[in-house]
Amino acid sequence: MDIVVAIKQVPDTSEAVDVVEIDASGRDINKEALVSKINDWDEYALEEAVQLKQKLGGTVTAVTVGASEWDDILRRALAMGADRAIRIDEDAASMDSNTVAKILTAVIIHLPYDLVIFGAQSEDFGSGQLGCMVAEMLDIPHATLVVSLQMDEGEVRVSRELEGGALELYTLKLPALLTIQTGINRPRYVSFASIKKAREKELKVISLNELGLSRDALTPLVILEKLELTPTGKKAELISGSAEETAGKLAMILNDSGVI
Amino acid sequence: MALADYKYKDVIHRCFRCGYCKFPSNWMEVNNCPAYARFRLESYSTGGRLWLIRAWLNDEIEWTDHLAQIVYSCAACKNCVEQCPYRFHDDIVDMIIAARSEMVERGSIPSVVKEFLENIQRQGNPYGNARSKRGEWVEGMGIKQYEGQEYLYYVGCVGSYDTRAKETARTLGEVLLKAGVSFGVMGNDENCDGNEVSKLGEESLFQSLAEDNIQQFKDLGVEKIVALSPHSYNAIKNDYPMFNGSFEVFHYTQLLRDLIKGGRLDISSGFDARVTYHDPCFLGRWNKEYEAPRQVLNAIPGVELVEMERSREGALCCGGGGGNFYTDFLGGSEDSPARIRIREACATGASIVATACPNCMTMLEDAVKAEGLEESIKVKDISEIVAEACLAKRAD
Amino acid sequence: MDSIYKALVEIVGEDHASTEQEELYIHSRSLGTVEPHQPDYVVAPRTTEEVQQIVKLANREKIPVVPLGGGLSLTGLVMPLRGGIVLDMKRMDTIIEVNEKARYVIVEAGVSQGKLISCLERYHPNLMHSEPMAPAQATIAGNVMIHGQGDLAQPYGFNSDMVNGLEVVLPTGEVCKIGSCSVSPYWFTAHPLPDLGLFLGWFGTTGIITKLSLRLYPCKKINGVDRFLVEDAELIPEILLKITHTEMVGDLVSSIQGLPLAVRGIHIITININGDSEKEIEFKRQLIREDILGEYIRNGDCGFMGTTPDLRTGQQRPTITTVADIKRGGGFEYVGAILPVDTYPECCREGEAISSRHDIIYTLGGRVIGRSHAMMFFWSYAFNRADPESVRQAREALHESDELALKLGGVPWKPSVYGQKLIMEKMEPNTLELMRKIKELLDPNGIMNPGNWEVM
Amino acid sequence: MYELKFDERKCIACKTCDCLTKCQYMDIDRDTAKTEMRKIINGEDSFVLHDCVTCYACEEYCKMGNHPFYLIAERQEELNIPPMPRPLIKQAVQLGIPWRGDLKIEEVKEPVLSMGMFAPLANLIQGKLFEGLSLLSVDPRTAVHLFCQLMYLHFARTSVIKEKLPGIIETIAKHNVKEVIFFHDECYGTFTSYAPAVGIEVPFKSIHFLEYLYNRLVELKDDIKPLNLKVAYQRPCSSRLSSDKLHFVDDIFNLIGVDGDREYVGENALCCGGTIIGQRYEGRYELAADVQRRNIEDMVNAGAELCVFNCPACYDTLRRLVTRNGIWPIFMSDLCRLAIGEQPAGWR
Repeated sequence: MDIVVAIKQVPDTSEAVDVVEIDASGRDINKEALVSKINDWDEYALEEAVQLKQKLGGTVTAVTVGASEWDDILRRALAMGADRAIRIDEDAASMDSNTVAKILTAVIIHLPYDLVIFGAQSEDFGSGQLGCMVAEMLDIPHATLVVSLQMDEGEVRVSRELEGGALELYTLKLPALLTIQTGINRPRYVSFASIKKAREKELKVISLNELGLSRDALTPLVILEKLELTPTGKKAELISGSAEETAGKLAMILNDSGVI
Repeated sequence: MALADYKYKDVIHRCFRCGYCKFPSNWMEVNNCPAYARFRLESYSTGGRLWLIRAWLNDEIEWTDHLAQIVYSCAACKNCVEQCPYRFHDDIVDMIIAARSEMVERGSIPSVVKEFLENIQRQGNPYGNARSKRGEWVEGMGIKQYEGQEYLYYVGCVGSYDTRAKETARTLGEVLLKAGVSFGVMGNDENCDGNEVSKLGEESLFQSLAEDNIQQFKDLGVEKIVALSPHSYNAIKNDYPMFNGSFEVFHYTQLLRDLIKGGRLDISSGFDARVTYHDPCFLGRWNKEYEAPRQVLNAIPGVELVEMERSREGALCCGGGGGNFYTDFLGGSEDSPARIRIREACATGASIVATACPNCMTMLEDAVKAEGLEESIKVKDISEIVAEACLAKRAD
Repeated sequence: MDSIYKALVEIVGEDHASTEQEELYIHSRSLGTVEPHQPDYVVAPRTTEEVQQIVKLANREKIPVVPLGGGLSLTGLVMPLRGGIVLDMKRMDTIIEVNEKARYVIVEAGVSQGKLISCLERYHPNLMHSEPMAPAQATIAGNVMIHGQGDLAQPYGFNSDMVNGLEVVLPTGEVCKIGSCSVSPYWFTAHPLPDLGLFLGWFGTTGIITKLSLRLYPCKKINGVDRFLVEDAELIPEILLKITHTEMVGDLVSSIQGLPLAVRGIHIITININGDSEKEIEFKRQLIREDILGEYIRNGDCGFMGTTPDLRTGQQRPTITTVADIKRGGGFEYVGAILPVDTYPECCREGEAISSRHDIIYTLGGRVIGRSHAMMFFWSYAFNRADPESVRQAREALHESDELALKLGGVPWKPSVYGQKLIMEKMEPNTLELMRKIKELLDPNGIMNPGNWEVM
Repeated sequence: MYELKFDERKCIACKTCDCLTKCQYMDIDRDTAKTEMRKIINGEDSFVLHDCVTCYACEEYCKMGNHPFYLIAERQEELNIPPMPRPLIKQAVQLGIPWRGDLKIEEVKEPVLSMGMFAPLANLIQGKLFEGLSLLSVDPRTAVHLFCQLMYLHFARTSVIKEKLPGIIETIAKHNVKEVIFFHDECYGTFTSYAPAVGIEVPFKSIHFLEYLYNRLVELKDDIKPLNLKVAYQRPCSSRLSSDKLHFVDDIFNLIGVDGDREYVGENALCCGGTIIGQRYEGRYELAADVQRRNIEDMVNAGAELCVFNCPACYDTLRRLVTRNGIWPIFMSDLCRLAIGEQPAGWR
């Protein structure tokens, strides 16, 4: 059972919304003040892959397209239990999904795989397209927003989450590509020691040329024009008082604002 | 890890489960172990915990969330260490921490602990707040960045981020300024001291935090450190030397005591109140400092210091130690240690419960609210009482 | 979810009911040598009403209920032999009333020895209860339930003789009061029908004590301990009689142990002398040393340990727990038996034999109960919890000690199931039949701590 | 077998018979003394052998350099009139039997201090006074291998001493040290007085603890802050075997500025009562109580604030009594540490 997991790094904006600002280019945010982390969804994807490997044997390869800072998340992947990691040394931030998909496909196609796993979407741009594109390019079946999966002889059974928590059950022939929804598992804690240990594992860095690709040949189909911050809300009101009172006040506010 | 590789394999089975670990020095209540007080099930007492750890390492029981919760519900308050009649009592808390380390290595720890540690890995504080905001508390106070002053004022995570504790951090800052102490802070460059990290069993992370901090201290030429939090004080005083970082570190109550003794702090305005003092575990049981805070309080005109039924070695922990101020395994019940403690404080007739630890401060203040006792008792940090005595002019 | 668990949660709240492997594990293991037995539920009630509801539930579902106090009997009396519910009573720990005038205390069943000691010391320093040398978390109720004895056993007898009244939840769920409290607001005597003989000593097989009143006794301010050394065991019974004749001593224990080597083969009689002043103690001590024991000292048979005794006040740390670790194995269990004082020499002789057979260093002794009316003789065996072989050896030694106690005409005290069986084998058939009838009458579904006092 | 060298001729020639006439516990005139000593020498019974409380003092009183007390102890054993009851003797003898393994002989660098049997008190040996000092093993489990045995003088068991002492000496010698400082007066007395008296070779030089303390204090003179305390020194019985070293008590007191004057000092010192209280003769319990009462009254009258001990046995016997009388018990070493501004180790 060989699994490839595609992951990416994102800035941690969770606790620092107010320090997020648009940079000079107008097409990205200023990252100096921010620390980066592995994309939330990708952590679930990795955990799922590692658990499958522990159950069924095989290999797990983590792949990413990014600059050298992104090695951190690959080491993290290795620490979680991936056998090897590959980074295509390109700044993905300036690329559209289609471009990244092409690059990833070019890598994955040369790897042994029965299953390719993506996070359902990314915390920063959140387009959720990458997985599907790669699946199409690899020409293998795929399912998105997977909340549980079960391996079987030559196939994988998955359930997808629909609006209102309804579930859809599918069976996909292998090899297949899945994009993973958070909550499908409980990503393990990656101890500082295990990250250190992971330095011993293979982390391969390859350039576009080695993949037989070139930057110019990769013309974006979608171009990011401009990034804007949503204007912060007019007013926040702290409702105080007993449970009944607050409930009452809240109802009134919602009513006035036409929410209900 | 099998039992055979466990550091305390030759000791852990020697716990008889006699139960002294649940009592304070005077045996007045069986609930002096915070976790046992909260749940009142044998499994949550230190003895129960040790037996379960052994059973787990011995493959008699498997890892479960519940097991992890039991192991992580220990507040590392050291009451058991104080009370256990056996020769190995000094090792008890370390036996628990060693089991946590094993869980950390296996990656299977409670989600909230994972969150705590990952936040520290990323942002250098358990809340996951931005590093770029660590220094905010100091703004507009005229407190200088550390650059070779006599003392480095080390604030710690809680004092840097928690709204209530930030006030304490500022107040202590004002007092130190008032006393003309030469000191500076590290602002955004300050990093987590790692005390809780080590108590949560993440040894390697603690080591890297310690080493980074030590390096930073040395680069800045720091020699003396005054810590707001007993947790920081404990780590820097007792653990940093292992990574050859030896600094002269004080808890701020020790510094205040000396300033008052030396007449460098005019506290003549006094503070008229009946005050009871809650011993923070990392100042008391961990570092045997029971006097300094009391000496400070007793020095303040108008303060009538009354002891709770349980104090000093026998004090009941607020339940916030060992990361519990964040992980909160002991919250949510009238049997939560902090709430028991507050009821005990009220029983003394004191209108103020003084403490000397930002963690205790936040725990106890939430407890006052939960108990609806805002009218009868207030939680104050000793620095705040001193501040009123030396900054505020007396009402009359 | 398990419906019984649901019901239990509704009674006590989810923090205090568990079916988790961890709680079940803890209560499946004995502190002593009894093999593990796993419960199905662990519950910690807070009120008598909750106990009632639990018992009623257990009756409906026909599942066992095992009441648990400090869990320190060591003989496995709180092992859930047939599974079911372990009922941890330690949350019921309110000291309801101390009546200084009538010298009694009313406590909930979960009140610990430590808490009562502490309370009396601080608020009623002129009163004390008979404190067993058990760890502080041993409960008052558990202790009287097994006829425990404490540091007042010599002057006043068994702790179960000091009970003034009980509140009991019957196996069928009704609450029932025993003693003066059943007719009066005062819990000052067990009369008119002293506990009807139905509960004390029954190990919770006939009901669950939820409240009890215990006699308190005058507490002298100072306690002095003298140690009288005797080589010849044969002398001990008469010496104990002479000492008790003075009516002047408190706790009186004669013991002998193989280690430390210095005391091997020497019986040490520990004589507690209490007084409100050094003068009082000095008077008693001199009288005992010179007038009562002088002859033994002069002819060189016996002597007092040299140093001037420590005059102690306040809490004494029981030494029993540290004894438990002499094998560096945290294991310790003993057979205690009630015997006539004059069997002391034989108890020791045979005890040493048993110990050496199982290669355990002997620790033997007898605590005088009620002016030498009897003694509680203990054969103790330390073992290494981590070494099954050592546990097995201790278990066998314990079984042999049970047999020995009966052979010498004694009655094993708080006997393990093994000891209970031996007793019932020897027991007069009609007595046995009466036991069976009582049990049937009170506990038709046989849910109360089954496996104990089980008449076949 | 080792023989006590007791020179009868000296005894006969003796004019004063101080050994018995000076005895604090028997009222004996010179003539009676003469006849009783004669009996004792001849191995006959004498009331002295019964009434002796084994306080060692006659070893000091004897001007002729004889060993009256060693002789008395030997005769008590030979004639089977031990002062102690049998179980106490048995206990004492068993106390000296090793049962927790052999002593590990560790490399030690001189100067070397032996705690003898009192390994648990090793914590007293800390601070400036003891810098550069190495200790013979202080493992309490094997301390018995350094036990000087002399205690058996109280139990009429000199045979045990003679049997075991050579082995003990050998054990100490194994550390190949030229000099050993002995914490306890009794050890010092054993190697400087008893061993020679019975002809046991001692291959090392013994140094008295008080002498060591004194010399260290002199070296640390500048650190001494006079304590200005009134103290009472409890002189141990075994110091009667080294009266030539007794002056170090006063020397130390002068050096650290404490006043140790009272009635029961020096030759006049009273036994702590620890042995007497356990003896089997009628009235010994009262006697012990009486000696202790007089002793402590004297301390109180002298206005002593501290009672200074150098013997753990005296300390154990008297510490509670003195404390109850408002006098704080303290070891000599701790007193000295106090004088150089250190925190006494024995204080909790």
